[in-house]
Amino acid sequence: MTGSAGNLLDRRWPEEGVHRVPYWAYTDEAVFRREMERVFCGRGWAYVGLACEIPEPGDFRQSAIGDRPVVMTRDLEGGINVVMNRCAHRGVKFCRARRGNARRFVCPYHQWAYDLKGNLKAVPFARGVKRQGGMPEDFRNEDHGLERLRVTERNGVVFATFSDEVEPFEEYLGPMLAWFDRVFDGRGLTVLGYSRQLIPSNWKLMFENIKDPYHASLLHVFLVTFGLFRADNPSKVRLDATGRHAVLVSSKGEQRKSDATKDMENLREDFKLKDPRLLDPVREYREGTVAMLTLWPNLIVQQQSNTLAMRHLIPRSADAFELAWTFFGYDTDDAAMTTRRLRQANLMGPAGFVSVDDSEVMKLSQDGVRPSPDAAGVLEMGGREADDQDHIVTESTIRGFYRHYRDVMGF
Amino acid sequence: MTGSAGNLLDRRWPEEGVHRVPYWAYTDEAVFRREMERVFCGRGWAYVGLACEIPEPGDFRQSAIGDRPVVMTRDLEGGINVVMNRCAHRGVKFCRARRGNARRFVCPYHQWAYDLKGNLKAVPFARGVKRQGGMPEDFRNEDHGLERLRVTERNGVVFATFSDEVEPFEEYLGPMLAWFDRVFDGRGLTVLGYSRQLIPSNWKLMFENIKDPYHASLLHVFLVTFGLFRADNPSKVRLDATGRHAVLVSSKGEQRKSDATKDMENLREDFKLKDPRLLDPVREYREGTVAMLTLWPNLIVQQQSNTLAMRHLIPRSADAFELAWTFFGYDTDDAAMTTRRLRQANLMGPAGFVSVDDSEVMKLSQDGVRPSPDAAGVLEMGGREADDQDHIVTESTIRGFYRHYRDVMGF
Amino acid sequence: MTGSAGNLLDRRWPEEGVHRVPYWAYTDEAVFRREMERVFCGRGWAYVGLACEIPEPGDFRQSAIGDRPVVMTRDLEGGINVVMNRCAHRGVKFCRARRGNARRFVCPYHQWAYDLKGNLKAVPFARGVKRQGGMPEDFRNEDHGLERLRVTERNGVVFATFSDEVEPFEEYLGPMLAWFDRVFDGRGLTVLGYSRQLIPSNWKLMFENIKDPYHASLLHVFLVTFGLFRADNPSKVRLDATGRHAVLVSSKGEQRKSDATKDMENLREDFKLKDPRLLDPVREYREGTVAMLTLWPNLIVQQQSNTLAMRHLIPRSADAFELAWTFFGYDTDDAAMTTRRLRQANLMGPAGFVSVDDSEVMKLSQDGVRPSPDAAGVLEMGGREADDQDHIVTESTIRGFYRHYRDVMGF
Amino acid sequence: MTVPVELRLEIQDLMAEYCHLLDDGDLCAWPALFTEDCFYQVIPRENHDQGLPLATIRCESRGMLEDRVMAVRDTAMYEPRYLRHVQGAVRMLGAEDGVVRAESGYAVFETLPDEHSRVFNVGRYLDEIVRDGGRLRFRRRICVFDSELIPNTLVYPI
Amino acid sequence: MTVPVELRLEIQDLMAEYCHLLDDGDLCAWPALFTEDCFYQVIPRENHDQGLPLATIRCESRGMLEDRVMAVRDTAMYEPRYLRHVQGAVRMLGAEDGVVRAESGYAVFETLPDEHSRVFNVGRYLDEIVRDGGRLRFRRRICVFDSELIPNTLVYPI
Amino acid sequence: MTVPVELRLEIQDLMAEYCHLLDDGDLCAWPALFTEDCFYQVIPRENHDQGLPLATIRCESRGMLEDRVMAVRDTAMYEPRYLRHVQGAVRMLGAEDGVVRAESGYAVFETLPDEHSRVFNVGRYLDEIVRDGGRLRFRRRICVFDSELIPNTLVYPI
Ligand code: FES
Ligand code: FES
Ligand code: FES
Ligand SMILES: [Fe+3]
Ligand SMILES: [Fe+3]
Ligand SMILES: [Fe+3]
Repeated sequence: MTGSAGNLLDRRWPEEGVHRVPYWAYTDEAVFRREMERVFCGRGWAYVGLACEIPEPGDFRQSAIGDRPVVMTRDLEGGINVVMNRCAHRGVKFCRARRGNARRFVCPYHQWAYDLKGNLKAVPFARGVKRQGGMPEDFRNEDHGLERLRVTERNGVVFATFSDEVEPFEEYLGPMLAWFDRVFDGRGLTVLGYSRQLIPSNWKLMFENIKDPYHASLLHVFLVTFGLFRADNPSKVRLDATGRHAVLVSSKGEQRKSDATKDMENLREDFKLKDPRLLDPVREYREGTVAMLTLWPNLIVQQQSNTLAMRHLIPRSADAFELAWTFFGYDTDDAAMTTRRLRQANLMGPAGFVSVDDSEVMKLSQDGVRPSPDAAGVLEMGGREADDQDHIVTESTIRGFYRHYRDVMGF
Repeated sequence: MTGSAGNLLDRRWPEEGVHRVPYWAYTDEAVFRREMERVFCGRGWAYVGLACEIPEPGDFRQSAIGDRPVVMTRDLEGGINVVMNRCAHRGVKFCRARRGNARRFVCPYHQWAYDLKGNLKAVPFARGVKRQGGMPEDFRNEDHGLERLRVTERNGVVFATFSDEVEPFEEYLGPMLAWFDRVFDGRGLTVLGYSRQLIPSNWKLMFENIKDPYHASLLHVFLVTFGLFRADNPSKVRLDATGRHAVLVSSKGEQRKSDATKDMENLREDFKLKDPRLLDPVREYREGTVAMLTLWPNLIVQQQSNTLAMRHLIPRSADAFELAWTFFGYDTDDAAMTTRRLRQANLMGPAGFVSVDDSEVMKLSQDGVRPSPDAAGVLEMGGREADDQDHIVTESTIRGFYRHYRDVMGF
Repeated sequence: MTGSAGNLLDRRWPEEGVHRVPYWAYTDEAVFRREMERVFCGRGWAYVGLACEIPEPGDFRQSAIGDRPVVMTRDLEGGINVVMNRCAHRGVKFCRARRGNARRFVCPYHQWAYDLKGNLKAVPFARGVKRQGGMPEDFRNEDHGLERLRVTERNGVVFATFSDEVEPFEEYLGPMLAWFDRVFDGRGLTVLGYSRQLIPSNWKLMFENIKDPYHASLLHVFLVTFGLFRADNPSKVRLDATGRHAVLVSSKGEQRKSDATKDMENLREDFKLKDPRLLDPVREYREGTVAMLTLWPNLIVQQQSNTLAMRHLIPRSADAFELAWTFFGYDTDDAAMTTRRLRQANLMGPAGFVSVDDSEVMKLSQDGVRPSPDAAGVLEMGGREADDQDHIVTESTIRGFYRHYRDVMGF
Repeated sequence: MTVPVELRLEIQDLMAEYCHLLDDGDLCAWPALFTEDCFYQVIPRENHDQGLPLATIRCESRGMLEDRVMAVRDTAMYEPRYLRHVQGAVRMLGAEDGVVRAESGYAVFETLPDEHSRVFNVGRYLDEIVRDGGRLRFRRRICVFDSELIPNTLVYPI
Repeated sequence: MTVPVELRLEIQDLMAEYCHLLDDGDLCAWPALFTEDCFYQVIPRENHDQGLPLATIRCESRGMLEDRVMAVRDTAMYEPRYLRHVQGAVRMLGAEDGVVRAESGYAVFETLPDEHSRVFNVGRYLDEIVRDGGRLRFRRRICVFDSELIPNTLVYPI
Repeated sequence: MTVPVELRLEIQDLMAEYCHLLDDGDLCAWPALFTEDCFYQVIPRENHDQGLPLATIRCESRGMLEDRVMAVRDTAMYEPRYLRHVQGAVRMLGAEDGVVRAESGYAVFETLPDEHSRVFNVGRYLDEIVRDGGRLRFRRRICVFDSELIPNTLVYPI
């Protein structure tokens, strides 16, 4: 723990435990700074990108872990590397293009040159000019490479960590690995496009939102109306042992009222699409028509009908985070499937019929909690534990998240 | 005192006393946070709105006390309620419309439903779905209502408080009650319209400005030129016992130079209106043609000739506050009087011939004090006490304000 | 040391010394506040403006030292004064026009009037109105003047200080005085115009940039291509005894490859101007075709070929500073020389072919260091000392700057 | 729409002149763009939509425009600033009895000393334009603004 | 360019109407500005420039426009807001076979409750306009936006 | 004003083309919108109003425009960015001896990677336009900008 973030946290979690979340956790910048160190750059595998984004040697792509900019590169041997986007000389964020192909990285300021693995290869004028100046005799390039992260790739998805201690990725995912492999089954991936939004709320509210199956059948009138998600559909939530990861799985129902929908006031039976091509889902996986996987510390894998997307959380401050969407398909998709994915993308992203609701509610949450740091949220749906449940009338996975969060943060 | 604002205030007030105001009081965010707790949400009746804005059962209107959003509602029995705009579940600022009519409030996130008094009436899926999930057995709706404030109404004006201890409103106003009743005499009120501005200065500068009769005959060339306010007009200032409230009363003079105007350089005798309908005041009250009443912690009642307005102070940060104007008249006004009020409104608000000067000077004040937290303002006009005075060559009421402020803030 | 900036700085400089610069020095607002007090308003002569900007009695011009606004005035006796732009009454930044001519300053709020030296000359209604109110008997105008700074002028350049202890300007400059006098040789100066930019980086990065001759032949392809600056040109750096001031001097070379340019990858031999009038330099000084003089705490004197400019650093926050350029010539310039200066100005300022590179790289530096407060820059080019060197393959002057900085800041 | 090309261009000229007079700070020339009996109003969208009459600026004649100009120039205290109007496409609503009705969106940018330019006020103009004394003039111009939370002060007309 | 004056003005009218319908919140009337078989897309410049097909909004027919209008009006949850379009000069790219191609820059400003107006989305329209059922309509309108980091949500069409 | 309708539209086309070339990053085509002996200047309003000659960008010929394009493309180092011009109504100031004089307000928005779009530069164009080599070109374009405190750098022309 560095001095910068260590001294100000005499914050105390409510005595009740993980079924309460104090509102200062969403607004205190000192908490945020500690999160950057412990949650995002601590013991955990953070999402960086897809391997298919850098198919060729020399390909690179900017990304971020927490508030730290990184670059994901494909080296000349075909390996994937992740390095901090910060020159070892005097700190310049040297990589400016969002993506590209290069043999090496040259920092614009003094042209220190790094290879694709981050090794410092050249320092201009290191031996001086006309025998004058230059670096000290004992200066060794090996000591001044870019900060490199440990990297792992599984079925086309790239993760990295600042930690030397974190367990291997497969172990790290625990029981979530099967859910991960459900979407990333080894087929090649194809990026369909990107979407980015800056959501004016704390990043944890995004995880709460996706881990929270309770809201979906209430907030999302569009989903409910078209039976894409309903409380009475067969559904379940699963957590790993720590609570940091979770998955929510459900199967599409029908567009009609049922006994169990009496609490779902917003159901609109009369709603019909004028152009039904908008929503023409085809079943792709054995279990579930929707599965939302949340992986500590910064990733949501979204599979809702035929829209597949990585949602990458990039916190900016206690009050705001960037949500970076990468929509993708499989290289086995035919044109009809690609078009289907593109059409269904109308439900997701910053203009999505479903996800607009979530983004807006997150802003309203932040606006609600901001002036009341000493109040707390109440998470008692489905009990007060953080266990697997075979329905979605529960906040169990949120409690699981905060159980791990408290451990990591020392609250 | 919560931990959040408690630890950083080793600020010390200048030894001289209330005739000095240290500039850190306008710029320090830790001071600001303590103000939100102690000044705005402490022992005091804060302005919320006018009863005529919510005439019918189910009517509601958003408002704010300090940085906290609240909703003012008319319940089905006709009573007025003020509740925090923060869902008891997980903090969502549930009320989005600025005003409206509703039977109950339904939070968008999980549709927890509250009645107009803030009682939690329904939690969807509280008993689960198909016998699965739901809230714990011991969860009681009664424990999870909205945070409700104590409310008082006097002659159509609504105040609320977070405090259990504050005295009744009439007692709270003390000698200011008569001045309050002068404008709010029991006649019905009619809202003419709203105006809102974000003033880039500390909120206390607004109170200083209105409590400061000294500036009016110097800064406001328009006022002076048309004799609406002059140092040589019959005038007085009055405070309550604590100093927190005050009134400044004056009577219109004439548009000419006098012996006592030698210090008023800006007087423009030659200035004539091309369309005199702009300024055609009619006397409405026995005493004074202008009376500015400042009520702790967040209200200015403005009566300047025939413009009547509530000026509601909504602090945003140490550096900025929203000034929300509600212009009104009486239900006894005829069309000519309404038109008169609308015309005279050209003097007030964000484009007002008079109030532009004040808003601009407040910005200049903030710009002046910001880099000099350790310097202090000098308030010695009219002596160094905070007493009633029968003239306006004084800063007495500002000193009164800071006497109370220091008490409340513990400086 | 006031309480405001004193308590939070348990920051520790890296053990290595001045050849490391910790990244918290660029981002910590508490460091910034201490800089305002100790660096900008401490023992040092800060640049304010040019005497030729206020030629006539009554002329004034707004300026700033650190984050404090000041006004530079020419009094009726022809003397130059610098006063804080903060009314002694209640802190208003009274002077609003960027420049002008006035007999005295009248604060808009209550019309306290000051002479051009900052003496309080009049307080309206000081003796009350009709024998009522007014200032206390013992109030003396002499105690309430504007805060005045000590002022010095040398050859048309005006400096001021808040310090009573700082040595006379000539002594303060030490060996840099000759370099100062090289440009300011007593000839009259003519302002050609102003340019202003807000650079989203810490102000120290600007000093580092100009003190850093190492980067110029690498970053600035335009400079290199036209031989205006190259590592193999005859060059040198000089510091004063403290390290706070420095100069970098170099002479124009030719536009061709040489043995020593093998590390300068960006050299573009083929680049030719379509309109060569853009760059038609004429030699003006005996030594050097370019000399960049950096004077603690807030000035860069730029002489690059025939563009002469004061670059005035006005910090806004840890993350941003204003760079205010005053381009000037001599009153001996003929029309051709003036046109030459105006054309060469295409290289400098916010759209300059050269200075765009620097502004952009400073932003990239700030973006790079922001998330890594505990990392540090490595300044070992040309050794680890801060000494004069007869070449430009060195970061010596930056190390000198930080040697003094650490002294002043107590790190 | 039956507005002939030449008239449309003339209307465009009137609107361009309006923007430029205000942006150049040539306030004194501005009232002449209105008829003697004009009605000019700057009103928050909230009040306009709810039928509340209160306006931020309300001028019931060219005389009141001139009074406002005089007040702004000679009596008001404010920091110097630049305004910049950028008006969008004009939507012609009709031409009857010598009155052309039109509406158009606008954005006004404000630049304060030592600050970046910022979005100051956006909204739409609702206009009635007539030929009067040999040129087009506004008989009625209502500026309904979206930017209800005004950044400090609205010194100049919109 | 061979686009006659009258047609240019009619195109301008279409574009002005487009802006005003959206800014007045008159969403229901908006689909009628498109042909039945229209293609409407709001796409980040990044995707457009790289040839990536994913759009933020993708409508392949007037029916899909209407579905979106219904979704926005009847199912979506969002804070109330004002939008304001200011469109720049139209650049005519050609008129062939009854199709006029044009492009134009635009800026959309958003005003949320209790906040200042802000730059929300800037970019350019790429249009194909045809005469259909007695009036001009968009057969194709692609909004390529620069503002890739969307401020929270893009509720209404651009 | 005696500027015929067709000429006005042609001027509008020139201005639209100008905006679009810059916004598409098609810098190389931009100098061709000027005459050989053109004068192009981007100058802070402060300098312009005080008669101070210093400009932020000063080009005294089409050659200098081309030199600047080459410098921006081949020698300068900067972060990638998008610009977007939205120009307001054009005010015709006169047409004499084959030279049309006009002025117009503009707003330029900048979008940096990972940031929201922002107001970058607002001001007005002061133009002299001539027919040259079969098309209209700028003989003189002065951009007087309000946004004196430039947000970091002004890489591209305004
Ligand atoms: S900062 Fe990267 S090479 Fe110097
Ligand atoms: S947050 Fe309001 S119902 Fe859940
Ligand atoms: S604040 Fe300057 S005279 Fe009162
Ligand atoms: Fe959701
Ligand atoms: Fe006042
Ligand atoms: Fe440089």
